[in-house]
Amino acid sequence: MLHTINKSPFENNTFVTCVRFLQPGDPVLFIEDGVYAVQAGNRFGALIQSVLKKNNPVYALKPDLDARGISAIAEGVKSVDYAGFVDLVEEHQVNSWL
Amino acid sequence: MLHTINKSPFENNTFVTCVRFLQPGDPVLFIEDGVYAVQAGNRFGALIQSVLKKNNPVYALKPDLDARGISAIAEGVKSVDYAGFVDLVEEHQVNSWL
Amino acid sequence: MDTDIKKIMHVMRRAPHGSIYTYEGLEMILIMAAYEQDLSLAFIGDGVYALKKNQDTAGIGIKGFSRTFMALEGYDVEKLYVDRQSLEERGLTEDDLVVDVEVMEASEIGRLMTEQDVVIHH
Amino acid sequence: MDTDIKKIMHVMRRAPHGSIYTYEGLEMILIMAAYEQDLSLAFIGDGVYALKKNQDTAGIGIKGFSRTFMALEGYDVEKLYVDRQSLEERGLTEDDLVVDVEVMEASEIGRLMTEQDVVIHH
Amino acid sequence: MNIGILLKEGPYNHQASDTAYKFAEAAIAKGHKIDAVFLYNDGVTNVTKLGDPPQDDRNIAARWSELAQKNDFKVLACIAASKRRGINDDVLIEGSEITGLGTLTDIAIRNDRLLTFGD
Amino acid sequence: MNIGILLKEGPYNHQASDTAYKFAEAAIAKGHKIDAVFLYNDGVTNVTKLGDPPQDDRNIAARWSELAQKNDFKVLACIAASKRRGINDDVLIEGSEITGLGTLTDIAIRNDRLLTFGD
Repeated sequence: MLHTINKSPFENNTFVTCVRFLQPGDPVLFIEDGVYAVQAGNRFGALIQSVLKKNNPVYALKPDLDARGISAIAEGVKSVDYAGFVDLVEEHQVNSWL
Repeated sequence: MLHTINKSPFENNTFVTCVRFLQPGDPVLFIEDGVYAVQAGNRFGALIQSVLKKNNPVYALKPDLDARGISAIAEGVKSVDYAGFVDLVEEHQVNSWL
Repeated sequence: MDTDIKKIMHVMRRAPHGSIYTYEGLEMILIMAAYEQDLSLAFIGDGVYALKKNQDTAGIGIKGFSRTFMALEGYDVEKLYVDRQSLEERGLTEDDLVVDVEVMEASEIGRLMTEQDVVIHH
Repeated sequence: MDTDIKKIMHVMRRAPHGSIYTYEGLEMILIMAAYEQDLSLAFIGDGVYALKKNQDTAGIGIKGFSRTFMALEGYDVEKLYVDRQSLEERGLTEDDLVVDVEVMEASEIGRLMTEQDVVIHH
Repeated sequence: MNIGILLKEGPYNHQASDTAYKFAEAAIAKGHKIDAVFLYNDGVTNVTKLGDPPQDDRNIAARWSELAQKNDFKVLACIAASKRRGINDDVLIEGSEITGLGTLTDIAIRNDRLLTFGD
Repeated sequence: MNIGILLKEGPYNHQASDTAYKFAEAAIAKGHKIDAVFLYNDGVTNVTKLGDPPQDDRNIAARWSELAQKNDFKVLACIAASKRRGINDDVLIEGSEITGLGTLTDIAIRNDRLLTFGD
């Protein structure tokens, strides 16, 4: 199951909550303001790494990263475009954590 | 200056942020979903007490408490109705932390 | 049309009254209940507040709806899951809630999520 | 009409693009700038992201506006305060921002807030 | 005391419009003057007369219209925000007008208080 | 693959409608079928033809209308949510319709995916 997160983790608890429910192997895709979670060197780096270590692939939507001026992203996080978002949806049911 | 907070502190960072900017003596009024901050026995009790100790009076809007079924509120917090909200606005300029 | 029964989970995540999401979510659930699918509700984060007893919305001038959760059983919607941590963090217990629910660990609700065909957050 | 100069602070609190608040806030500030009041802007929390360099919104199909902050000086809006902790928590420094700002402690911005006649959060 | 209100969210979806209304009522009851309610962001959708809520629910647009007319103030929708969201002169309730942000600036300047309600 | 989309926020105020649109475009480009876009909560305001955004900005309602007509799907606004927010048949763009939540249930049942976009 693909989990999408669209809120900044600095202002909103969504990412932290989602992690508690995440099953091993389930991918996480950050979109919209959610992409601030994966900016390299911020304080959510440890949480991102712990998610990756549980075999949960982590993605961020590149157009949203670009829009926010984020060029350096946390190690292990892959950036995808809208076509890549569609690819993930082909492979998984979707759980949008609004 | 009267500070109003309308977001639940469990999902959103507004209360914690506001506290950093609060000047001694300034009143804080919780409205709408913000009133969950003052429910007795929750984990924001310590922050509420620290605000009170800096001589910042803390209020919560009673109609919003009632709507959410909150009857027991943290010690030192006063509940006010809409007329009490107006009274606070008479005495202070207003800073609504949306 | 596909005639298989689909598993649809509604995830209540917001506090009531500050926004309309929970209320309109409940309207959606009541309609979907007529379609004989496999419906469930999960209450996570501030969503657990929707079930709090003794909500009296007269003062804010908004129609209350916590009692509508009691009506769900009549629609055969009986899978109501509440995240234990969300409840405890908010200083609430099962006794504070208007309906009988299953209080569960996040990992267990997470496992149920992965079995769903559709998950809708409100 | 009262002809005193009023102190009006706009507080930018949201990340850009995910919602319109910062953009429409900036539209408000540009109009108010013509009225020769004592305007200031404070960037707090995710509001500091609005000033991030190298925003390229072509991919999301939304008009960018970070450069508009550079135009504020031309409107004599020169009081741009940034909360130090908000900046640091987000791994940003002044060099990451599109305009010159005053990076200040929260207590100092809080003191300036209390001097205002009007404070508007965006 | 003279009070201006800035309302930044639409009706029903967020409680902001309800709280602003209850506050305005209470302020008027205490003898204060509501100078104007200015609508911004999605707030401009508070004044469409096309809304048709359930009979047993409040009618937020009608309620603002009545309060404004009875107490001699206007509910003002920002023109730029209105155009984005499909609000124009044809759909306005009585007691409301479309205007520019300059009017909000005047409201901020001439009143003792400007209160913001939103999300 | 057949995909339904549930859109829960109005245009401009939140990015949800933009993301849903970009996703729909990309899915269609990859040969998938968008079965329907269902609008709920403030999302119903995506289909008012009364919107008049600045010339240099995207026109979100027109864009949905075009994509829907070109790819043979409907943008469906929930009737109860629409009534609350002043959306009715008179203001609908081409390619959109007002319908009930039963239709959303059908969409959820008959498609391979139902994606939600919102705040």
